[in-house]
Amino acid sequence: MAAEQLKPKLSATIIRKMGPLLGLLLISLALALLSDRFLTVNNLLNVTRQVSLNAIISVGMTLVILTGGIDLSVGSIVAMAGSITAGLMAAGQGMGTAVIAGMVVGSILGLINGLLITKGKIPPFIATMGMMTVARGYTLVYTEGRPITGLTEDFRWLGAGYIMGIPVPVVIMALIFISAYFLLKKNQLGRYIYAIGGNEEAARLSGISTKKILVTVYTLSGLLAGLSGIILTSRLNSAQPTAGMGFELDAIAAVVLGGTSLAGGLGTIGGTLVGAMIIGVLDNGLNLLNVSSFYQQVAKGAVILLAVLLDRKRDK
Amino acid sequence: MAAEQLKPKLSATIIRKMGPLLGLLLISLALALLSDRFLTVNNLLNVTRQVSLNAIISVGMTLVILTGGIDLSVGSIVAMAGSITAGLMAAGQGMGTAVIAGMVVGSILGLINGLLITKGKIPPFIATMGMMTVARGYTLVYTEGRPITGLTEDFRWLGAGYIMGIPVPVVIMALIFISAYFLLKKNQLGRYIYAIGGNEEAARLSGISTKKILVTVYTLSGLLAGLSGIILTSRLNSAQPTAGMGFELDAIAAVVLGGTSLAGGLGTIGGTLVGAMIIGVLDNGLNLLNVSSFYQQVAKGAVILLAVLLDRKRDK
Amino acid sequence: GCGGNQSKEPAPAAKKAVVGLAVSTLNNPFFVDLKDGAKAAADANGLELVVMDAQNDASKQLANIENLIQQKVSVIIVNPVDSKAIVPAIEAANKANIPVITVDRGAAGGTVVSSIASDNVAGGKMAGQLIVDKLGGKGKVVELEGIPGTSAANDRGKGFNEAIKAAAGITVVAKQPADFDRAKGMKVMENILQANPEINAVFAHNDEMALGALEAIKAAKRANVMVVGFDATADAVKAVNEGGLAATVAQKPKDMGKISIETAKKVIAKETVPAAIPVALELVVKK
Amino acid sequence: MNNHVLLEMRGIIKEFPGVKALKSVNFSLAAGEIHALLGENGAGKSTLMKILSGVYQKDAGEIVLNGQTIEITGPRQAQELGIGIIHQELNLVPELTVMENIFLGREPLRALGFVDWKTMREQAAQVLARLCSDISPDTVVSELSIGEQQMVEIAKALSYETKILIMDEPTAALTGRETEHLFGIIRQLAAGGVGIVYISHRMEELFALSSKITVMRDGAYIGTVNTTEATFDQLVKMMVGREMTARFPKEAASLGAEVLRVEGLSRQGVLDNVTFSVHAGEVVGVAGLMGAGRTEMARAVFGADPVDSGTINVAGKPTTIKTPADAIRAGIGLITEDRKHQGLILSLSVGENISLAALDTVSSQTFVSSKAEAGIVNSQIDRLRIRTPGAAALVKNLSGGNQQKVVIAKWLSTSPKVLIMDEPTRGVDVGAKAEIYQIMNMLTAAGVGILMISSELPEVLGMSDRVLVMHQGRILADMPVAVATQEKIMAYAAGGE
Ligand SMILES: Nc1ncnc2c1ncn2[C@@H]1O[C@H](COP(=O)(O)OP(=O)(O)OP(=O)(O)O)[C@@H](O)[C@H]1O
Ligand SMILES: Nc1ncnc2c1ncn2[C@@H]1O[C@H](COP(=O)(O)OP(=O)(O)OP(=O)(O)O)[C@@H](O)[C@H]1O
Ligand SMILES: O[C@@H]1[C@H](O)[C@H](O)CO[C@H]1O
Ligand SMILES: [Mg+2]
Ligand SMILES: [Mg+2]
Repeated sequence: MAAEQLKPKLSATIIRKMGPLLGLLLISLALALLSDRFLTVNNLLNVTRQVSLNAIISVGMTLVILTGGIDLSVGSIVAMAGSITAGLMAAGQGMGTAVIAGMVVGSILGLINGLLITKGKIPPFIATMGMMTVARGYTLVYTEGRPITGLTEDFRWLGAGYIMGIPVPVVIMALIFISAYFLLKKNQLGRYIYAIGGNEEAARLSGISTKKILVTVYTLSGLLAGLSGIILTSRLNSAQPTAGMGFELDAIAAVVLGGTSLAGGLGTIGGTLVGAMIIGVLDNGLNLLNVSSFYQQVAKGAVILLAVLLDRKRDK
Repeated sequence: MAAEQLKPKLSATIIRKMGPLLGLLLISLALALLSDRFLTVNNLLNVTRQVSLNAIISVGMTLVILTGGIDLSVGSIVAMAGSITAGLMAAGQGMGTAVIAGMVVGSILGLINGLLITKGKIPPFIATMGMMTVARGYTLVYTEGRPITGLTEDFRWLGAGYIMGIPVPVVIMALIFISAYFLLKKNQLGRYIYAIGGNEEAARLSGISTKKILVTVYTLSGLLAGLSGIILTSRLNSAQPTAGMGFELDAIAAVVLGGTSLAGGLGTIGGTLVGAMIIGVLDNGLNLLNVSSFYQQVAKGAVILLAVLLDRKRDK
Repeated sequence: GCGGNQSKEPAPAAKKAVVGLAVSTLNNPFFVDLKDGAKAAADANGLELVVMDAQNDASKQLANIENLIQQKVSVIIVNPVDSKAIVPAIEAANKANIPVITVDRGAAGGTVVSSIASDNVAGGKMAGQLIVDKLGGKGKVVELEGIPGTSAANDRGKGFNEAIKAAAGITVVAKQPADFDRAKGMKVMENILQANPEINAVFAHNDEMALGALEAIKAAKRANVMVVGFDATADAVKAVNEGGLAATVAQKPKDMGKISIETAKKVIAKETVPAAIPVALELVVKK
Repeated sequence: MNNHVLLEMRGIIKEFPGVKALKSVNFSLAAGEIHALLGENGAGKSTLMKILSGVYQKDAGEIVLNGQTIEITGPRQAQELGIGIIHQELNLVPELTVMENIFLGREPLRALGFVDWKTMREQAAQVLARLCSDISPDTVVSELSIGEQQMVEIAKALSYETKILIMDEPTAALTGRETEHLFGIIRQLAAGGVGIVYISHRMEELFALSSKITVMRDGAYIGTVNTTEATFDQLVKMMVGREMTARFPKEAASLGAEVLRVEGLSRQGVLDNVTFSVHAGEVVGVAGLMGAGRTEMARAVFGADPVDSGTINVAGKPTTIKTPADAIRAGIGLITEDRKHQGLILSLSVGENISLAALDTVSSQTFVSSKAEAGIVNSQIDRLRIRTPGAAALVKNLSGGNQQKVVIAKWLSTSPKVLIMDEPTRGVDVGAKAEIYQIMNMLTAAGVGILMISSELPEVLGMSDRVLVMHQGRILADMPVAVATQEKIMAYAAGGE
C-alpha cells in the first residue's frame, strides 16, 4: 500500500516541478511561430545574455524567499555597486580592485539588511524597502546624478566578452546557478535555509543559529546584486545612477514563476532559472514582434498572472 | 489577582499604540525648531492636504495588510481611475457620472485582485503585482500615453475646494478614517478581517466565509485607490497616465509605521493615519529645510528604518 | 495664529532673495546640468536657490511647489513634469502672488511671466531631417522612445515622425520604448537588431538611450548604423566626436538654468521680461 | 544501581510580562530514573523544562548538572550537555522530509558541509524501526497525520545520545499501541542510565511508567512522592489543592430524537461509506487507531473538507453542508483536535475568540453590540470557569487547558444541536478534564447530541453512551457502551472482529 501511495505523489511532484518549464516551452513555441527571428542561435544567446543579469539577482532572491523573506533593495544595490566600481576605475584603480570593491559594497549592504532584520527585528519587506531608498539616494549623492564613464578597456570583457563562444555573463550565471544548486540540494546551509522558511521556531529549537543564517542569506543576495550591477556597468561601459530600478520586481517574478512559495520553505533553484528565462523570452519576443509599448505591459502582466494561475490550479 | 494582571498589560498596550504618535511628535518638534515655517496653520493644512491622497489609499492598504495580504496595484489603479474619470468628462459627461465611473473602475480592479487571490489561489503579492503591470499598461493604451485635460469646472472643487476652511480632500480623508475606524472596531466585518489575518483556517472553521471577506477587502482597497486617483486628477486638473507610480510603497510604509504587522491580524487605523502623517511631515519638512534632493532620499529611508527599529526594540 | 505674525516681520533687506527651482527629476544628467547652471548663476547674482526634485511624479511636484509657496520664496522657476498637470500649481503660486517662470518644458495654463524652453517638437524634427538627409531619403530606421506619456517623449516623437513621413523612402521598422534609460536602450536595441537584419539609422529620444543602443550595435558588430540622440550630454558629445554617435540635438541645459536665474533676478527687481525666451537648439555633429 | 543524582534545579524563578510562571521551583533527577512532572494547566511544567533545554533563560536560581553549576544559554548548548527534549507543541518543518527533520541541525556531513544522505537515511530508518513505526524517512512531514508527526518528534529526540531526556506530553497525540511501544523504549533508556522527565496529564501513564512524581501548582513546587506510595486522590489533591469527586462524572441524560444522521459518507481513499446517528442528549464516542480517519470524518460532516457522496440529516431534516458556515447554520459545532492552528486566533483576545462564531447573534445590521457581546462572553467565562485575567486578555497567554475551554466556549455560544468534539481533553489537566466532562453533562441534559472522538479509551468508556470504532475510513463497530470493553475496541480498531 505504501508503494501504491508513493507513485502518484512522485509523479505529481515531477509535474509540479515541470510546470514552469512547460510554460517556457509553450511561450517559446508561440514566439517561434510568430517570428522567424526568435529561434536562431544568435537570438537565443542574446536572450540568455540579457537574462543573465536578472537571473544572477534571482539566485539571491531565491535564497531570501526560501527563508520566507523578501529583498526589495537589489535594484538599488545594482546601481550602487556599479557606480562605486566605475568610480574607482575612473579614479585610476585597476579592474581587479574595482570589481572586488563593488562586490564588497553589495555584500555590506546585504549584511546591513540582514542585521536590520535579525537584530533590529524589522520585517524584511520594510528593512529592504528602507535600504532601497537609502542606497538609491546615496548612489545619486555619489554620482551627483550623472553616469560615470572612463572605465578601463579590459573591464569590457566582463559584459561583452566570450568564453568558447559563450558570453561571459552567461558563463558567470551558469557557475552561480550550479553553486546554488549544490548549496540548496546537498549542503547543510541549504537544509537550514529550507528549515527556516518552513518553521523558523523549529529550526531555532533544533539548535540552528537562525540569525546567522539569515544574515548570510541577505549578504549573499547583496553580493549577487552587486555582481549583477558590475556586469551591467561593463555591458553599458558606464555606471548609471538610475540603473536597476524595478529589478526587484523582475527578480521576484522570476522566483515565483519558478514555483517557489513566497511563504518560504518550498522551491528550487532550477525553477528560478526557468522563471527568469520566461520573463526574458517574453521581453525579447514582444520586442521582436514590435508590439506597441503600451500593450507590452498589458501582455507581460497578463502572461505572468496566467502562468501562476495555471500553476496553482493544477496544484489543487 | 485578575485585576492585578490586567493593569501592566493595558499600559503596555497603550505605549505600544502611542509609539508612532510619539515619533510623529518628535519629528514635528525637530522640524518646528529647525524651520519657523513649519508650525504655521497654513503649512499644517498644506501638509494634511498633501497627505490625504496617500492616507486614503493607506486605509485600504491597512485592511488588506490586516488580513495578511498586500496590494501593490494601488498606484496603477490611481492612474486608471483618474484617467477614466477625466476621459469621460473630456467626452462631455458630467462630473457626477465621471466620478462614479472612476470609483467603479477602482472597485472592479480591486475585485479582480480579490478573485485572483481567492479563486485563483495566487499569492497577493503576485496577483497585485500582475495587476499593477496590466492596469498601468491599459491606462497607457486608454490615454495613448498623453495626459487628459478639458475637465469640468466644478470638478476642481474636489481637489482644491474648501469646506468651512478645511480642504475638501482632508474632509474626505477624515470621513474615510472615521468610517474605517467604526468598521474595524465595531463591525462584524472588521472582526472577521482581524480573525482572517490572525488565523485564516481557524476563521474558516468558525463559519466565516473567508473568501467573501477577502474579496470585499481588496475591492475596498481598489475603490479607495480609485477615489484617491480621482482627487489627484482634480488636484492636477488633468489625468496623468504615469500618476501614482510608487504610491504602493508610501502606503505600505504608512501602514507599517502606524504599527500594523505585515503578518496580519494586528494593527489599528489610527496608527495608519499617524504613519501617513509621519511620511508627509518628513517630505514637507525636508523640503522646507532645503535638504538636497539626493540626501532627502537617504534621510527619508533612514528615518523610516529608525522609526520601525525603535518601535520594534521597545516591544521587546 | 503664528502665520499672521510672520508676515508682519520687517522685510529682511540684508537677506538674500530666495528663488525656488522645482525640477522634474534629478535622476538624469540633463536636469543635473540645468540645476548646476542655475546654481552657478544664483551664486553669481547673489540669490539663494532652493531646489526641489519631483522624481518625475506630477503629484510630488505639486506638493513641492506648495511647499515653496509655504516658504514664501520670491520667484518659482519650474521645470514641469507635465505641462498640463502643472497648471494648478502655477495657479496656486499666482494666488500667493509669487511669479512663476517655466524652463525646458512649458505650462498649458496659469500666469507665467516668462517661459524658457527649447521646442522639443522642433528638436525631433531636426533629428529626423538629419537622418533623412544622411540616408538620402531611403532606408530603415528605428525609434527608441522615452518614458511613455512624458511630454518630451510625445513631442520628440511627433517632430521626428513628421520629418520622416515627408520622405517616402524611409520606413520605421521598429518603435519601442526604453524609458530614457541607458540599460533599457541597450536591451531593446539588442532585440530589435535580432528582429531586423537591416537597419540604417536609430533615433533615440535622449542620449542615454542612444548610448545604450550604440553599445548594442557595437557588440553586434553591425556597421553603418547611424545613431542620433538628444540632449548633448558630455558623454554624448564625446561619443559624437569619437565617431560613435552621428549627432545629438543640443538643448544646452546649463544655459537654460542660467537664463532662468537671470530672468528671475529681473523679475525680483520688477523689470519687464520677455514672455518667451527660446533657447537655441543645435545639432551637434562631429567637428 | 547507577542512580546518582544527575541534575538539581534549585529555586528557579521565571517571570513573563504580567505572569509569574515559576516561583522558586526545585527539581532533581537521578540517572536511570523516570521522574514524572505533574500539575494543572499553566502550573509551569513546560516553562521549567524549557529553561532546562535552553529555550528560555531563568531569572534566578541554580542548575547543577553532575555536580557542576552551569548556565544554559541556548538549545544548541543544552544538546551538547546531553539534554534532549520532546516539546509539547510539535516543532517540525513541514516542507522537509522525516529524516531531514530528525537530523535538523545535526546532519551527518562529508567535506565542505555536504550532507551525507546515505548515512542520514540509514540512521533515521534505525530510529524509526526502534519505535516500530513504518514511516518512511523520505516522506515529507506535511503529509503525515499529527500522530505520525509526534512519532517523528520522538524519533528526533532518540536519534542522539542524551543523558537527560525530557518528554513533554509525548503521548497526547498517540493511541494505545504507539504508547506501549514508546513505554518500552523509555524503560529501556532508563535501564541504560538515562534520566527521564515525563510530563503527562494521563494519570494511568504516570502510574504505569514513573518511579517518582513531582507536583507543581501555580508556579510553585508542592512536593515529590514515590509513585508506588502515591494514590490517585492524593496526587489530585496536591495538584488542585482540593479533593476531586469522580474521574468520569458521567450523568445519563434522557435520549431524545435523532439530531444527526450521516449516511453513506465517502471520500476516495479517506472515508468509506460512513453511517451513524446521534440522538439528543447522547454522547457517541469514536475510537480508533492513529490515522483511522476519525478527524477526516468530523471535518467532512462539518463541511471543512469536500466529500464524494453521502447525505446528512440534522434534526430530521436533510441538510446540504458544503462549508463550515452551512454546518453552523444547521446547528453543528466542531471542536478541532489542533487548537493552535485550527481552533484559536492567537492574536485576538479571549472574548473575541469566544464570540467569533456567534457574532450574528449579538449584532444588529452587522454592527456588533459590545454589551450583548460582553454578555455572552462573560457568561461563558463564568460557566466554564475559564482562568483568565479578563475577557480582554490575549488568548495566547492562557494555559493549554484554558485555551481548550475557550474553544469549547466559542461553540457553546452558537447554541449547537450537535457538537463534534475531536480529542476534547488533549493536553488538559485532570481537574479541567473533569470540568469539561461536567460541561458535556450540562450539554446533554439540555438536549445537545455529542460526537466525541478520543484516543483515550478510559475517556471513551467513561463518558459515552454509545461507541463507534473506526478503521481505515470505515466504521467497524457501533455498540452500546455497556457491552464495550478496552479489548473489544482494540480488536476492532486493529481491523479485526
Ligand atoms: N512565552 C510566554 N509568555 C507569557 N506567558 C507565558 C509564556 N509561556 C508560558 N506562559 C505562562 O506561564 C505559565 C506557565 O505555563 P506553562 O506552559 O509552563 O504551563 P504547563 O504547566 O506546561 O501547562 P500545560 O499543562 O497546559 O502545558 C502560564 O500561566 C502561561 O500562561
Ligand atoms: N495533511 C495530510 N496529508 C496527507 N495525508 C493525510 C493528511 N492528514 C491526514 N492524512 C491521512 O489521512 C488519514 C486519516 O487521518 P486522520 O487524521 O483523520 O486520522 P484520525 O483517525 O483522526 O487519527 P488521529 O488520531 O491522528 O487524529 C491517515 O491515513 C493520514 O495519514
Ligand atoms: O529634455 C529632457 C531630456 O531630454 C531628458 O533626457 C528626458 O526628459 C526631457 O524632458
Ligand atoms: Mg506544558
Ligand atoms: Mg484525529
